[in-house]
Amino acid sequence: MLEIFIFATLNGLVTGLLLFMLASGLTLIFSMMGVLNFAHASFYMLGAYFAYSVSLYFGFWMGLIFAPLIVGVLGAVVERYGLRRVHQSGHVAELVFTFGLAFLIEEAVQFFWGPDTKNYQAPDILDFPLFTLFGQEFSAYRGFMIGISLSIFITLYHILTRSRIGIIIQAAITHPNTVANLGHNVPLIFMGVFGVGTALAGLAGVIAGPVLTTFPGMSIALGSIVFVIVVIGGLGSLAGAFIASLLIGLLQSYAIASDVGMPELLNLLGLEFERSHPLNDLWTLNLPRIAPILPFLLLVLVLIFRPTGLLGKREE
Amino acid sequence: MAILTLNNVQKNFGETAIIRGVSLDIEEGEKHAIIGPNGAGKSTLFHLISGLYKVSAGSITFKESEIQDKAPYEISRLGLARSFQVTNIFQRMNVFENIRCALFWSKGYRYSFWHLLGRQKELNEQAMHVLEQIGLTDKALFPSGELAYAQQRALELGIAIASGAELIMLDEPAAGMSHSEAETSVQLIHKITEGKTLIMVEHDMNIVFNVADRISVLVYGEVIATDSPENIRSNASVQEAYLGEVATSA
Amino acid sequence: MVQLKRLSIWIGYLVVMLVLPQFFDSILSVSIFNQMAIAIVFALSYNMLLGQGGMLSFGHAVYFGFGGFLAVHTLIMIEFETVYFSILFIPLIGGVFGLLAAIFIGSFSTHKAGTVFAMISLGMGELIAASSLIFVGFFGGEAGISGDRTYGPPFFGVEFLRDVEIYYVAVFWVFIATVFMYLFTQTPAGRMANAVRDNPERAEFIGYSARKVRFISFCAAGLFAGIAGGLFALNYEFITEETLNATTSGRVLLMAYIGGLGYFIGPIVGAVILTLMNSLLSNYSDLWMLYLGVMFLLTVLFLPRGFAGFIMMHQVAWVRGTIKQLALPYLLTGVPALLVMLSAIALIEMSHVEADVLQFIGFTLEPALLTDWLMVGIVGTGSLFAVRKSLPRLRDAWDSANTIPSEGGS
Amino acid sequence: MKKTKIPIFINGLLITLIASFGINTSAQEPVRIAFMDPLSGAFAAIGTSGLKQLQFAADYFYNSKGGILDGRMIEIVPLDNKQSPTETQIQFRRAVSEELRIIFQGNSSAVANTLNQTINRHNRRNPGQEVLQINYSAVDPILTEENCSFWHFRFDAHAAMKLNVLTDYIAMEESIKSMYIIGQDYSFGQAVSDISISLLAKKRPDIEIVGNEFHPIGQVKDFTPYVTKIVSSGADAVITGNFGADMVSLAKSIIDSGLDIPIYTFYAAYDGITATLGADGKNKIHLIHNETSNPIPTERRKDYIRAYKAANPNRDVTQPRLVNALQMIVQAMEQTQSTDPYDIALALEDMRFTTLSDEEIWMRGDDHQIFQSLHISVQTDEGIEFDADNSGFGLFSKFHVPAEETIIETSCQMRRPRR
Repeated sequence: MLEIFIFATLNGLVTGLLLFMLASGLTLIFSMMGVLNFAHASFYMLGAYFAYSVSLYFGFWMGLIFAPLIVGVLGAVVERYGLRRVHQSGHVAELVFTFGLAFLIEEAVQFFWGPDTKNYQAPDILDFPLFTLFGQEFSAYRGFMIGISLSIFITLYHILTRSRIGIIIQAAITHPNTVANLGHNVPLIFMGVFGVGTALAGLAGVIAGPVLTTFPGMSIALGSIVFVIVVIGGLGSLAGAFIASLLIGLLQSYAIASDVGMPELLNLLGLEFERSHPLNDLWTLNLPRIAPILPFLLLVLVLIFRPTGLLGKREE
Repeated sequence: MAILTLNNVQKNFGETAIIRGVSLDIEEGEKHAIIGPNGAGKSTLFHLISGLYKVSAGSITFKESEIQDKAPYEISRLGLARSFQVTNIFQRMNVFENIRCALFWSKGYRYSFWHLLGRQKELNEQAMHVLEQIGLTDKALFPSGELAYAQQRALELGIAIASGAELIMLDEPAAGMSHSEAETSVQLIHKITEGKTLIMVEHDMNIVFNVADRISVLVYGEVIATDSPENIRSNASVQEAYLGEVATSA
Repeated sequence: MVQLKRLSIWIGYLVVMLVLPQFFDSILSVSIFNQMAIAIVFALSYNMLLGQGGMLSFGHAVYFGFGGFLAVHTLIMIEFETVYFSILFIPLIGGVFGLLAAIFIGSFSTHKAGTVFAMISLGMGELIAASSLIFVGFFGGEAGISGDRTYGPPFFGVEFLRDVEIYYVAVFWVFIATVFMYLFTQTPAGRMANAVRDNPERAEFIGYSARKVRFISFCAAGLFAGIAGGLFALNYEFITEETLNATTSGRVLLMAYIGGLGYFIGPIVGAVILTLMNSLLSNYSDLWMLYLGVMFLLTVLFLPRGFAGFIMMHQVAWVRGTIKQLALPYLLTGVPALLVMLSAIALIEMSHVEADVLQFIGFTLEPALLTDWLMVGIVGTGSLFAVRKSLPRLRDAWDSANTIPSEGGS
Repeated sequence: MKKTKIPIFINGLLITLIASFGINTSAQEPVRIAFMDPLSGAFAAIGTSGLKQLQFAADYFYNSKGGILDGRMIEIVPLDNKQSPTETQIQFRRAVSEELRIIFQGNSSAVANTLNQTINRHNRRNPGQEVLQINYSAVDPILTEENCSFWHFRFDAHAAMKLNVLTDYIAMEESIKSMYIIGQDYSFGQAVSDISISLLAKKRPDIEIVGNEFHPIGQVKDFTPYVTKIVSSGADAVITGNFGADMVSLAKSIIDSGLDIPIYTFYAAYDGITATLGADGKNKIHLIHNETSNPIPTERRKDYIRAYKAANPNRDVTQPRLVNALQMIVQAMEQTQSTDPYDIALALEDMRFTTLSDEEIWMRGDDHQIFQSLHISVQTDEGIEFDADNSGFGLFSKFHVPAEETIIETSCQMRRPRR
């Protein structure tokens, strides 16, 4: 039991921190610009693909550096020539735009890289077990993923709390209208934030690609989960996003690790049902099977009982 | 007889007390103005009465029922209507629709999805009548969001008075208007509040003294005086707290 | 006079729908018409939420699918003679259950509009879509459940063996649903939905609970989405979890948006365009989704009010009688623009195709030949140049044809 | 002002559409066969690969040699169903509309079931315009058991047959004492689990099933938490019916965790999977399939593969059963001198046919199920003449079961239409 618990925690951390890299950028974008960026996870996918292509010629480490940059520039371009224009037509228009963008990026990836899985590998240097516990290996690459994610979190936290630009951004998150009145170049800040946000998503893709498989569907399941995190964490709260990311990462990991479900519950209650019972599907349900939908359950519950999210300070 | 009674109403935002115990009686049929320096809590008081904010303590009685815990729409249904300081209309609908919507509840349509509006002769005539009152008849089919500012203010008033509420609360009806526009709006206020009770927040002293029967002065969340315009004008503490400032800055 | 004109539009709408199969009678075209009919009701119901009520939903497919599932279950009950009535009423069954689902979910989701509503709809959509795969007994897993529409009592001798017979059933329901959805906009509840969309705060101060107004629109939208689901069940005689998942929800959002949210006919236009694209385009290029994605983005960028909005943009010129002035400039810019687009598509296809030759609108292109690339490239660049040259003229013509330049100029 | 560009763009699309209507018509009246599988979207890789193979087979065997039925060409008409049951319905109507009477379809048993029902319904309602379903890959047993149909022929071994062979093989591996079963939470995944458990209980009661896990299809981002459970269960081997990205991710996670146990699979090769797993998957990934990839028994088949590789350097012959299916259908057409589905169906029943590998395969008339030898192969780079994904790695067959030993009973009670 203990080993499962330890590894479930580690796995949850890896997933959670990875989700945070996506969610951090999205929180900034969402809170400042009010844009529900559906394409955020697509930039994550682009990160993985660019890194794959770069790594073919220059190795993994160059990919790690350049792919996020390319994605960030792409993101900034999208903001400058797409979103900014659509912004005039309102939030729904922005949303449909990012919706379409997500769709387009997926198709474009298939066009340029083909529909099959890509052989994007972790660097050999990290191809060893970091430690072995109860006969189970924890790969160095996963440790590296945790390291990168944590250092991003710390850097981001420092920039946001210590630097001038960080303070402006923080102000813009909580009071978007005031900042413009103070004479800051809001469009430039938006472009910058969008660029950095997408670059972070790209970076997440770069480090996730080798372990989570690089293929055109890699962004599909992720897109809505990241939203869930941002909303659960609370608009305008980076710390909330961090907590929500870890919460969801761990929640899913523990749910999968657990072996309990309705049969156990019924046992406890002393109930028993025939296989032919009309609700047999319900009585045989167990936690691992519903693990991937738990975030959505959490989302609905949080929104009903606490519409501002866990640490959110403002509504809408 | 008082139509509206505020009894020791308080409102805090976190640690900050914005309204610190306001008690006030508004008599039926009177035209009451609330004045006070910026930040005194005039709009907050309006929001408390109309139900947008919940009071922290105290009670508000309107027509003998306690309303401090009621939602805005419930208060509105009792016959209390208000306008807003910042224009607050239904931007994407035309002027006529704006007014007609304001009439639905008082005309008993409730949430009906079985009355076709085109056939409701009385309702439509009433809406046109309100438009006439506020002088927007020729703009009836114009998108309200594209009206000129003064016209939007008129529409703002129109939505407030359309339902025929007994108590009308106007929050700076002349805010941001030129001198001549303000004149027109005074006439308009006179016209549309005839025979009704009016509470008004206004900075323009000309309008205040022109319209009000009684004036309350709100300073830092407290009413320091309630009296007739003449007495307020000569009240020393009011002069000190408020009018003096205005006089020097103007 | 106005009423007569309005009535003639409705009659025209009905007549067009009724005669369509006379002109296009192949199984394929009837199949496309049926898809359109379903999509029209579905998209219109979505517009009740977003366009008229200001509620952005990512889970509208739930009501469509739920209505559809119950409709198929009813078909099965008819087959096993548990119940006995004409399948003509199946869409109504779908509608009732769509309504019930909406009453349940709406009771807690319409509290707020905006992001909160959008996210609850997303969450509920995902939850229900996922449950549909878990509760195999009711939803039939990924293969879905199927019924047979021919076991019900014949309707005046019609046994509904052929799709075209279902098409006329669909026309009946589409017409009824459209009329009722239009009439809804003309009622106090419909108007208050607009008011709450524009300004929920103010709506509360004229006596209306914004939540209840939203709830009513939400339920009505659920009802009509369920009717669309029932039509789906009748047409395909089966249903799967696809119909209630996020893809379907996304598609209806796109239909309504592309068509034009601000106009009652917008979703109809959107439904027709998207259905056509979906069923025709896919057969001519496996890159059709790429083109579709580009089209979406361009529409959002340049036609913020959708296709209906674009058509309505010409109202002024039409009324003023100046629309003729626009014909030539449109042609002068349009033809080169078309060429630009075609050459872009040709280049994309050439780089994608694995065969040695590419048949492209009557031309034979060989990706291996540099000359072919050059030729297409030159045509493309030349046309692009022509577009740029002719644009100012179009702009001028537009300005002179319209009294209010700000309406369409920018 | 750029607004005006867009409608023209749309017009352009429409004109393109109308213009391209003209292309498909041809004067020589070819025999037209529909190929309905995902050609766009998330599953396009496998569908497109199948389409290329079928088209190549038609050209290689017939069109380049003067056609069939005295000079008629075979035209393969692609229909993109996006692996969606609903889209399948739409594409089926298209097929009927264009008088395509033979439909090849393989991917997803859900789609195959839908198509089966649709075709049955259509054939019942439209006598004389019947359509034939050629199932080359959907392995849900139900299609030749309970739901068997006169109009459906399966050219792949179904899941129970494959698992029968697989469990025979596992039964011989003495070292395997415990088994972990993991699969996608849908009918095929569940079928694999149920059948494996019951067969293993019969053949090797001592093997303990230490895990029986389902995960939502296409939703899992990281399989490591599942693998953690596999590791801690102490399983000696894993059986999975996963396909596509779920297969790759699962295998990668297992390998990354340092677990050195065999993974028994159905779909863990080709279309990028072999390349992605590469050396890590060596001797771990086992596949149960028909027609060996290495060694290839006959020169005839080697030539065919080489020709295919020459024409499609980046693709592989992943589904030889497509070739068998096409060849058998053509043989049926030639025998009956007819392209009518009813005649073809009758001729296919109990047809015995010798494949490129010189093996005689049999289409059982009772349930329309093909029987041919089954093989268990392992991913390796040793002894590989024909690799996968140009990766140097490929499948090498370790275990063979001849056709007659793969035969299992059927519960099919087929209703045969009479003409």
